[in-house]
Amino acid sequence: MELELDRSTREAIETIRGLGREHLRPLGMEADRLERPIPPDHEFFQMLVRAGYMERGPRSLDAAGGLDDAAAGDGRRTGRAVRNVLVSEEGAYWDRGALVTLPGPGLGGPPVASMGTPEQKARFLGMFATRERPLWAAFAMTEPGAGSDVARIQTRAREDGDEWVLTGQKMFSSNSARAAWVVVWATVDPDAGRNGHRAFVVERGTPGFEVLRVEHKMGVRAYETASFALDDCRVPAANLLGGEAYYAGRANRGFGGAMATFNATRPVVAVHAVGIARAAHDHARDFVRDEVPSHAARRRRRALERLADIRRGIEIGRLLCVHAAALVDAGTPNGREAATAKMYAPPIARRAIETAADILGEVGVLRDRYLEKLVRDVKMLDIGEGTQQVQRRIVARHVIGSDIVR
Amino acid sequence: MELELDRSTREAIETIRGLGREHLRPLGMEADRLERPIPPDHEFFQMLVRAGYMERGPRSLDAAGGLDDAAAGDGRRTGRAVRNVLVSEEGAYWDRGALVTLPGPGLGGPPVASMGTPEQKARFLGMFATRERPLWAAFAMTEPGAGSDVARIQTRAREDGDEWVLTGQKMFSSNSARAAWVVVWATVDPDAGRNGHRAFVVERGTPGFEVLRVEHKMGVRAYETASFALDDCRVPAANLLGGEAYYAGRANRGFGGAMATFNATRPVVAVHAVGIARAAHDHARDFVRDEVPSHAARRRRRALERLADIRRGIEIGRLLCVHAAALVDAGTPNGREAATAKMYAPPIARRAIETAADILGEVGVLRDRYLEKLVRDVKMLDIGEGTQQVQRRIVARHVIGSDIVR
Amino acid sequence: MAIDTNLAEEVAELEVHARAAARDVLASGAEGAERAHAWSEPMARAFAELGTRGLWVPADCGGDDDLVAAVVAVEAFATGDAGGLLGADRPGPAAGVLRVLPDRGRARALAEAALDGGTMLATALIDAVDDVAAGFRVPWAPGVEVPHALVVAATDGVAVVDGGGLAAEPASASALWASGGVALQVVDGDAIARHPLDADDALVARAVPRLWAGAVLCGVGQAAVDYAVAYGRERIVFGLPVLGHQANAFDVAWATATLEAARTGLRAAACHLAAGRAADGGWLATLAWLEARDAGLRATDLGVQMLGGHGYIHDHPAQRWYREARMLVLLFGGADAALDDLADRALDAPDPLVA
Amino acid sequence: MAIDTNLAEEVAELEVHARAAARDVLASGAEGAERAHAWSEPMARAFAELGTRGLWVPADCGGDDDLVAAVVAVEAFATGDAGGLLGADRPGPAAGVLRVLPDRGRARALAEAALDGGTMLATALIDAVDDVAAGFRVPWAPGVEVPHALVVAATDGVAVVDGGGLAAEPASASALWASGGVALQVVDGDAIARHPLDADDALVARAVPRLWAGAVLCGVGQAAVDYAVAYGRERIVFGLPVLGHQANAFDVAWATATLEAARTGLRAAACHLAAGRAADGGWLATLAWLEARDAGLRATDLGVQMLGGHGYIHDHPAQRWYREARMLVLLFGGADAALDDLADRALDAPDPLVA
Repeated sequence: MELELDRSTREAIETIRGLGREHLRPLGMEADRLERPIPPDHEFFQMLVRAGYMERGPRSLDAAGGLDDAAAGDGRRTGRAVRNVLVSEEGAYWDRGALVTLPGPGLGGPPVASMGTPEQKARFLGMFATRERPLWAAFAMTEPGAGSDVARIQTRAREDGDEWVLTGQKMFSSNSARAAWVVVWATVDPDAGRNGHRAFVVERGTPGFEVLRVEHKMGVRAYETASFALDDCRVPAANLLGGEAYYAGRANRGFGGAMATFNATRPVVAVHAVGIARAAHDHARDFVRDEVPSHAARRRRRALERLADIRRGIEIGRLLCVHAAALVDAGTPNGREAATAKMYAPPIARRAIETAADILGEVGVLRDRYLEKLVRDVKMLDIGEGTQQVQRRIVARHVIGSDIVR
Repeated sequence: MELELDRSTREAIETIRGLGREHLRPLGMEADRLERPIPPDHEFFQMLVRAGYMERGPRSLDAAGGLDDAAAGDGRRTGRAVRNVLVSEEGAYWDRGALVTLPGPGLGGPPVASMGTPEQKARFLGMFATRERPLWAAFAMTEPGAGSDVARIQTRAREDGDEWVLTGQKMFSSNSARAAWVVVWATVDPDAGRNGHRAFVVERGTPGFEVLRVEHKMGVRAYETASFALDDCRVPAANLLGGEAYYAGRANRGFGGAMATFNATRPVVAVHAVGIARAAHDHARDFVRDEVPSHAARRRRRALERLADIRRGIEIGRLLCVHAAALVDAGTPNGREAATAKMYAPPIARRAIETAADILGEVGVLRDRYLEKLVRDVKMLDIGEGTQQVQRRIVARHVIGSDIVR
Repeated sequence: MAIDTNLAEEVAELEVHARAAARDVLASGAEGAERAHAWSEPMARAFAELGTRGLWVPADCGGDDDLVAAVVAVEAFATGDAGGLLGADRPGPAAGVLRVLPDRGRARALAEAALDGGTMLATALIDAVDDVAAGFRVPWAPGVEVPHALVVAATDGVAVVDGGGLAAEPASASALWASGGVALQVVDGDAIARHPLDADDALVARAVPRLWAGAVLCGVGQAAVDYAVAYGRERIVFGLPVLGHQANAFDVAWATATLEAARTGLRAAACHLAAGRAADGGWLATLAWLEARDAGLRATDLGVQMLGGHGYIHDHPAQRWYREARMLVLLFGGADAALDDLADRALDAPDPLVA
Repeated sequence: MAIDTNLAEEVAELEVHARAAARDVLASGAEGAERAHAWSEPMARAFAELGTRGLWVPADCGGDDDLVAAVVAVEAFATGDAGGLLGADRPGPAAGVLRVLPDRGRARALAEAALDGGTMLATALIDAVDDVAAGFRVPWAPGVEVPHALVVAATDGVAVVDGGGLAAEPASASALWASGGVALQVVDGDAIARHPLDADDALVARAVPRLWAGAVLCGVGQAAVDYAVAYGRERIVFGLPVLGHQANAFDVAWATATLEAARTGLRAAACHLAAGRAADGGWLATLAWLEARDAGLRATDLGVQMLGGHGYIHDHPAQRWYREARMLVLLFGGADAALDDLADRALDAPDPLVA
């Protein structure tokens, strides 16, 4: 056990910090005010790509697992998964909505990195090793009729010669309207449940892929959350993630691939909640330091205790996320720990931000939109990437047994 | 809506207060220390009976509903159920364990009052209108294999001529080892579920009724919680509560009678938690007033805020109990409200007492056994007379619908 | 004299009517009102027709003086739309000051102006009545026009501040827009009147706004739970309706119980205040306000959570209730002022039902 | 330099061994030890054989100086029996003072006396080191014999108090009896040594007892959850195992998560302290202690609740864990001292992983 930041991790955090201060927060505030995502042709994205951000940093090629496995932790330096957690927290600290707009494979990366054939990795992840233009990828599981119950997806995949024909509808998919490709989860047999699951890479411009709408969200508005239809959408057999061989082995291989992806991404999404809470903490701390007069001794003391309470959720929550990622770096199964982090951090973060609002009071909160925006932003994290209820179910199955907990 | 104590309710509270200060608390402390119930031949009980306590006060004939309905609320004076709640809180304030030892029909009373024939009421409740000797009654539903799931009781009732033959085992029945009679719930057909339920009054000395043991409880030790066996225990047909006619009407009549009993008794049991919490509050308040020095301004202020927090649980919890009882007095169904009070008050009271312990700190708590005893006592209330989980299920079925919540 | 928490028949009827208006008129107009920063004419009319504003006002100010009914009604309306209530329900929160203002003639004049609807009273809670001169800020003054007068409730008295010449500036609220959305910065607090009061009476002036906001929180929370129940009975997940899953059903049960707890406390506090038991009512109203804050936050969080991603988007009202609750809890000094008032009294707080 | 929360291999092995000793020896002896007010000889031997006491002790005092391993081990033992640990695990909580005592010779002597087992160190937390003279009280001194010396951790320094002539009086604990069950009343605090320290070092002396008690709470809580899981898999209610009911299963999941949260925080704090990062470790240990208090209370309440009435009687250990947790949370200044330490630092608390 070691808890000392190495230079490269520290630098990675400082890089995103500079970006966050200068761009993510102002862009996030603007998007919130305008109630629309940062447009994909925004100059910010061009600047990022030229500076090489699509290769490193959160949501980048590197965060997805890169093209090789060289960066895994070896006990002497911080592993890639842990570093990604810490860097992601810093990004979310500045603006979680804007963070998610960062070009790169994003949530589309992990399934390709973990399930994809070498050719698929080279083709779909390799494209992000460019400084030409911003690219995004996306991940699409949720459907109008299948949220938490992912086994219940209805999007059909039908083999037709050298192609697969996809039909169905996906929703709540981040960046999917601007994505170069989307990992789409479909079923070859709805009656087979999770056994029938297959993942496909659907490329931008494929006929039959149609964006239906971008959702009007309560918060984290800087990134687009979109619905799209697949209408006899034909993808080449080469876009079946992992190839036929991947699914031919044991049962539930496709579903298992999705779950493995979640185990990798949940600590990152969970730590976003920590980052938002830390932003609220710092805002409230500055308020106490600068604006609660020292003659108001009782209120000041109560505020200090509340600040400590907020910090407790932040620091413990972060450690759970770090630990879930450290297991990834060590190659140890982390299903329970990833779900634990994702179960714990978002509600604790929400309460922390509500406490920060109590510190500022009505006058402090209403002076700018900042804290009330965080209250709205944070709620997303208890829903996306598996709700609170989904995480509890996972942990319960680990602790009690999947024979008892259905 | 009216919230002003009338003279007779105030007097009833003051009476139990005097009794509590002088007897209930010292006896409760002693029983806790000795780890055994107050013996039934204790002089205290003789004194009580001579003074007429078996007719009035908590757990008395009056509390059970009396022999007539004259005392129901009419909007101009406090109804019997509300008065019983307030008086019961006061009793539990002094000692919940000792309170439950008070002679009278106790929890055996409500089913006889609500389900019994006029003859049964006269016979089984009427006996408590005496100043000769202490008498108790009891209620027995729980079995080794059926706790919350009362529909699952296995005690068999078989008709044999003019008698019913009872066979089975009951546990966690308060005062049953000293009771003049016990209301025993049994089934005429275990496969019929709740449809087969019948209630019998089993009198002391009936052959086949055998006390198995008195439980060693963590708290509330002043009263006995006993297990007993029914071994071909024959009771006359006249002891079938309500008579055959009662069960001949609609289905689930016996089970329904048990549930109706719970609706009447739950606000009383719930308010016991409030009483215990109030005792903890007053103990902590006195500590703050007398022993937290005024120069320890920060700790004192924090303690005052904690006292207020404790009071919040006490006062709101009490009001929920009062309201559930006020519905009884008004003749309005109170299933949801009784379960709400019983769901809310015990856990809030437990946390209130834990907060009181924080106020006193290790030194204060260890000085006497008092507060740590309350911590143990209060936990019983989240279990007995329907656990937290049972209450949530009842409320959920009311709010969501019994078609959805099984 | 009796203890009886059942509502009087006419109050129970009022609740039914207000709930009907909330369901039939306010709820459907709520989204539009939020965008328009004002209630539509039918919403304002539906509210006015029930004539509940006078319930807050003492009899000697020309009101109907029934605080229990007032609390019941405002909660019922809030299940339809809370956004416009701060503007519409005048004098509402300000009625606490009206009850205790020593100058009864002024109290009557203020009440009449408020009831006429042509002007309003904003309410601020500050620490000491002498601090009025130092300036303070009143959030969410409903309507863009500057109010005729502000009433101020301090721990040691009340004040009335001239509304003329006050600066109104846009507020950055995330909710309750249908009440207008401006804040008033009171720079030098030109007090028309300033009255020291004993602690009990001063608390009454602070307690009534808590009753008002607590009842609105209960209404918003109840609306969120009701909507989640309707949704969760239909939506299927893992082979069962959402609320067929026990953990969700139990969460709904607990949220319902805590709303009931807050509601019961608020009504009882109103009953004490209405009967002139200032200390009992002020203390309990402040406890119940804290309970309502927690219950409202919990219920509206549940309201989003039970809908999953759908709860987070503007297709459903769950997100609005979530936002509204998080603004409402900050009103009238939020938790801080309440904790201060309670801690000041904790060593000898009243306990009316204990005798 | 790296961030890696995985336990070193030898620490993970130690955890396995300590858990085995807890399961095989301590758990079965716990009830008897509570009645006897002392661990049985096999229990004491099983504990001693793993040789974990030296882990708490700084190297220059002759110890093995591995706080992470120490915290891991004490939690593992506590899953078997917490009752006797305060007596057996010497110097345990007192090790914080040993780490920062400026007089290293005295620190070494104290540590050696404690490790010999012939005497022990009791630990008290007080506000100011000069208050030693005013007298204080140390609860639960293990064993009836009066300790050789008491170490005292104040916000501004540490002190060592002569144990000779101290009055021992019976304590009224409801748990942890296997550690003895007496309290020491220190009337006039005859300080052998009194050292002012800077705030960071002073906090270390207060943080180590929090690590110790926090880890014991996690162990007790985990034992309660494990027992409830075993019971709840078998016991049938409403046609399903108790834990087949989703609300119960979810409560277990949450209790497990909060224990994991506390555990992770405690281990990380130990790691900081072991690396000499006093401010980071002291701050995090105090946060994690509050987390452990809440987690321990929740888990042991659940441990009773999942068993229903059976959880409330002495046939099952659930009631013992419930009692133990509620004594453990009060140790070493409980919440109050922790909140004070945290509030004092809240405006510029360290944040080591944020860079």
